Amino acid sequence: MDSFIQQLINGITLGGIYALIALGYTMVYGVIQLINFAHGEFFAAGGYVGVIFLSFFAGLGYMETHPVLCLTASFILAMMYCAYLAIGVEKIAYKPLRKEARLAVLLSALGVSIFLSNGLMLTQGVYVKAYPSELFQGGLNFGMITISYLQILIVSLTAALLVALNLLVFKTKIGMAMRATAQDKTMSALVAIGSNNIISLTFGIGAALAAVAGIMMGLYYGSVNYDMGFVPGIKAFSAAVLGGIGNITGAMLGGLIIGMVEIFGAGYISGEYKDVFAFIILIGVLYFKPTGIMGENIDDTRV
Amino acid sequence: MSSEPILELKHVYSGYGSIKALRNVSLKVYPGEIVAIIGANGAGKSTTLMTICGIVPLEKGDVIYNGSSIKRIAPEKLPTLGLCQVPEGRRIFPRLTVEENLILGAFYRDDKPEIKRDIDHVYSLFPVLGERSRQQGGTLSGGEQQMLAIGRALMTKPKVLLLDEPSLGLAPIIIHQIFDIIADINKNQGTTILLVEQNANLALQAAARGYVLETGEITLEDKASSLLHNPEIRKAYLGE
Amino acid sequence: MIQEFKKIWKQYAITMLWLLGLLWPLLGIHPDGTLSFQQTVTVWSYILAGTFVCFIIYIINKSGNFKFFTEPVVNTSQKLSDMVQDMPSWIWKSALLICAVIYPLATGRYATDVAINVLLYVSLGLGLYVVVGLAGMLDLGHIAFYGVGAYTYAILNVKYGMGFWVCFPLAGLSACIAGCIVGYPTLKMRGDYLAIVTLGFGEIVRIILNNWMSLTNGPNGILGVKTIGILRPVMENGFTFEMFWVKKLEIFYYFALGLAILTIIAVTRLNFSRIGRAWESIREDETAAELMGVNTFYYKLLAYAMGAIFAGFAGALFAARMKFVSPESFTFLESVMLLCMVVLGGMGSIPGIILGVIALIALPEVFRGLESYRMLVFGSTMVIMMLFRPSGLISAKRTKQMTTKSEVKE
Amino acid sequence: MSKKIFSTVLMSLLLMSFVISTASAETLKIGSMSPLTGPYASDGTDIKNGVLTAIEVFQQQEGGIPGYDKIELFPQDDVCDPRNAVAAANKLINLKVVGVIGAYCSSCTIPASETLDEAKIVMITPASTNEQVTDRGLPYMFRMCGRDDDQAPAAAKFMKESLNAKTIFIIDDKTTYSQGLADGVSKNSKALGMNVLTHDHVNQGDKDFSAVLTKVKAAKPDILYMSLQGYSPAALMTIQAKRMGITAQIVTQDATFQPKFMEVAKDTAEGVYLTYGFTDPTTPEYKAFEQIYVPKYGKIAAYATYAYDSTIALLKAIKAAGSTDPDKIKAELMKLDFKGASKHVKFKANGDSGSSYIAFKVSNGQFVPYWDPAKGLIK
Repeated sequence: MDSFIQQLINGITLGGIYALIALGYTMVYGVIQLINFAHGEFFAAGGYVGVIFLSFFAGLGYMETHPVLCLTASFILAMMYCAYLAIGVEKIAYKPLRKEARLAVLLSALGVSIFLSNGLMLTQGVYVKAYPSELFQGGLNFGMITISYLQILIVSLTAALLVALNLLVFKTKIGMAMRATAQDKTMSALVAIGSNNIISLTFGIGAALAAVAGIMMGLYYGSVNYDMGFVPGIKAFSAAVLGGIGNITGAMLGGLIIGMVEIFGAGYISGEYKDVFAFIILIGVLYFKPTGIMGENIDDTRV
Repeated sequence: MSSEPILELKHVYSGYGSIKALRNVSLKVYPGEIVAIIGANGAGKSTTLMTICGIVPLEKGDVIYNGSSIKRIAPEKLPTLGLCQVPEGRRIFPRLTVEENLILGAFYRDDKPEIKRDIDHVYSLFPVLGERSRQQGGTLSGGEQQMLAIGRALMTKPKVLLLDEPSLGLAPIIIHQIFDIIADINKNQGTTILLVEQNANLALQAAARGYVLETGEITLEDKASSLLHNPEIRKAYLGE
Repeated sequence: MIQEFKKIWKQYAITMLWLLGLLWPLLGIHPDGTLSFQQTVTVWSYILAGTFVCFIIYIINKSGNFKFFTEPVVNTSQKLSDMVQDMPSWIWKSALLICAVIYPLATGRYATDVAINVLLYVSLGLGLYVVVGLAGMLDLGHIAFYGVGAYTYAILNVKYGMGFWVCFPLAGLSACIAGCIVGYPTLKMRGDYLAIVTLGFGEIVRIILNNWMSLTNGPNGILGVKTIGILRPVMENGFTFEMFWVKKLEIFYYFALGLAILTIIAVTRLNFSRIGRAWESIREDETAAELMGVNTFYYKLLAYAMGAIFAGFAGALFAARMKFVSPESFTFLESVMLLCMVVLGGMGSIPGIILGVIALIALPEVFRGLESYRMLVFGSTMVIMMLFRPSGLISAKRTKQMTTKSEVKE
Repeated sequence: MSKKIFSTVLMSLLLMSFVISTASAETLKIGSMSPLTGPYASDGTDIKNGVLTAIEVFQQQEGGIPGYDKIELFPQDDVCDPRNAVAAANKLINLKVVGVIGAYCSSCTIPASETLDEAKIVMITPASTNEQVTDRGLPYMFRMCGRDDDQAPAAAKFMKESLNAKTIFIIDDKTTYSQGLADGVSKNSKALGMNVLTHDHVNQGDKDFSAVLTKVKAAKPDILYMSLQGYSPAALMTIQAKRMGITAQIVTQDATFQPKFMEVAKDTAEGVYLTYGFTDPTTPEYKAFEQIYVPKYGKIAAYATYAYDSTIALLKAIKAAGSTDPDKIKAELMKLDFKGASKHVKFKANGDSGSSYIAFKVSNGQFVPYWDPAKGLIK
């Protein structure tokens, strides 16, 4: 029982990180129907920029005096950096191809992904970069169960961001405009919504969330490396599809499910086949509900 | 009729890649009037409206709105200048509620109380929308969607409203209702309307002047009433 | 000239500034709490210089200043192609064949090795083309069938001592069965949902290969796979047959060539057959196809099966050549690269796919000299290629029009 | 249609001719093969740097090789992928290199060596420890590092005798190398009467080990044996284990012998044991290596030293043979008997050079020799 609860906590933490990355996939997909393969790289870049700023602050000596402030600043700066990166990537590599066949953009996205991960390798080195470990040591102990402070931070920050994003998308005019652009770009232009700005915004928000996930991953695992974006990228993409791609609530749900299945699969059945379980769940869900858990059938709702 | 046209197309050529949809189209719309463009399927009526709004790129010629060229202005800037289109097939946002659709019509505006008042105004024009304000747009019937589309366009506070086939696929009774409201908008709010219709009879009855578009070219231009009685038109478009 | 390209210049300048902003945090912020600009600016100015040269060439070319050079080239190639067009098709076909046949004799071992890779991937790519290009189903796990084929031969050969020629059809068959297994649950799905499910299947196959120790020997792979053996008549001591093991790369090249030609012929014939038309109708509009009486279930499954068979054949040949199989050759990235080959060359044209395969196999080899910059250059090349030729290097006009239209509608 | 085909051919011929390249005559060409991109790029780069250092040192100390102006290295990237490895091997054959140092992953070394064998090119691997590398009886295959079946008994013996372990929990990440070693450790530990509680697996590229570590925590073993390819998953697992409050002693293997391990795992690395071939950092040979390597490439890591020694051995043999004939070089390699930076180099008949695995302990951010199977605790 103890280890069950421990695994549950592990699963939620991992699922939360996946959910944050999956949101970027799903938002971009919702707006321009593109599987943004480079999204995993935004996540990795976020992790790197986070450690760059954290160690910069540590070098200045602020880390000891104002740890919370430094951490917050690093988060915000990394989010801004990734948003800047993503918006630029969209403008250079995706926007000119918007009217072309979708596979062309897919390929371009793949090229960007290869470029970015190798760019990270060349600028940051092939070696793993360590995160400052002084932050968030220790945790709460309940008998055999350990909840580290870091896990608490990850889960609560993830939850806060998800709520904020939901508010943004469903309660504000900008969010309405994002949903409108996703449904009909020509029509939204006819009601004065600049789809280019909305697409940039979507990329920016998605990448900023990925940056948060990247830093949390770096803190949680103690290090970042240049190809760290690939595997979580695929998992998060699966999560987005599982939840119904294009659907924000679905992405969160999908992320949690994939994270849980992975942890419980590894914990109770077999560590080496854990990814198989995740994919089987995915295939099973899609077999019975071909548009994912929360997905709507786009073909039918379009007039 | 005042002397200066509010919207003018000067020798416009446009098309989709190698396919030329419009050739040398010139037309004028004066403030406060209803102008109809009639023509058969594929004559380029919708393309004309899409070219005005910059969605279909202009190849040659110029579009003058309110005294200045708008051919270099991005499509999404036009509604802020008072030029708004209700495209063919309504194209409301199906997974947004009725109210959200209307709010988006006022996307560029910041005046919250004013927007609230305008929404109420739309609801008073189309009471059925008021009843369904929390419903998703996609669940409305065709007529209701058309009303929503017009209502949403009104939210942009247009000076010139471009209407594309408002009668398409609707029951006759609904069509009449909608055309009444169009006339009402024109009369009471002074909105200039450029109407594109396949249903020539209806359109010419509502309009003051009309243009006939055939395979991308304007072939006739006249008062609506004279067009309505033009035997050729009657033969070609009114089924006589 | 400057005026004409003002917009492009502006875009270029903004891009370079963006890059500078991107580079600086990565290179200019140091863990000791200092900031520097030297390194960033150095790196940036290298990139600037490099791209500037390319950009100038592009601009000059665009503005027609290279006409004195390009025009004759274009003219001659035009004339040549006209000449080729006038000739009956068997002439250039056989010329092509002769080129392919003498290729290993004219080049070195390494080039032959690369060529074998290209030929194997041509078979693979054409198999994927059946699924993606013809039937319109996005497949991100095609390499799994290649793996199944390779492992079938390796296991049958090493564990049961079966020869290549017995295993070759069996490899195709087992890949075909795998294709049907993948195909069956995915038939209900469309578009990107299909993509993720095929991705999932691809990964499942790889994980199974990696973990089923007793059958596949797990990550260690299977060693000692026999190469192709042919019975060769020997005239000494009367007329007997002798097993001849294909060890030389050059001879192996011909087997790969044979398979590639076989695949090209098969796919061409499929393309213009009734089945091919059925697939195209499914690609353009599945509902309409079904209403017109096309059994979409059957044809979609058939597309998977056909695609898988070619991959299985190629896999068997791959195992025979490497004499070693391990799960590392069948990763997701490999599937993605394969898809790239099909798309990059030009969806829907067989020469296009061949060109795409050559580009994506040979480019990383060409860039080998760049060492660690290799993949960076490769990635940017991919983006640039797509930006300039979005419908592929050689696009099939008919297919392109139809596909873009259907994509827009979705 | 035909125009397309025509341009296809033209393009392909153009590309192919690009691929084939040649170099000038007066240089002695040697190749290296290691992952320079991909997940193992760090270890691969270490190998390349080790080889480059060796060439520099050899030219300084031994004055190069008569008849050649310079020694040039052609480093190849194999991405730890067999297909790329074979392509790289063929490329090296084309370049007419005299010998090859590499590869890193056993799964690359094996197929690449088959290819190189066809062209009779000597290959010395500095890092592939799988038994199959030399057990296939290839005449030109040599190995500078140890074998998994040397390391496994040493590790088992260490856990039994020095740590007095009774129960062990083994985790590997399913690569040719890591799983082979883990199997060996499991077998040897059982033979020594220890209880192997579980032999669990994770996948390559995994970052989250919380599930398996929760199992470890519940099983309460004396020892957690990690056999993971590369230092980085080892560091991740160490951090997560300590954070989860696992008190078992952590023992790991040679792939972790990388200063970066401590840099990432920081204080959690303290007290981790690992087995690695004994290298005496006080010998003049090591110092010579260190002097060139450290200023240029930073801290010395697991395979750089072996790559260095492999290269020195190869160059010595070529010099002694006085020709590039592979059989002569092989004969000279077999005769070699010299003090290298990592160990005393002398090849056995099967191409192995033997190994002297000892246990190291991480203390104060350093790998400190701790225990020797022959002598016990090292003071």
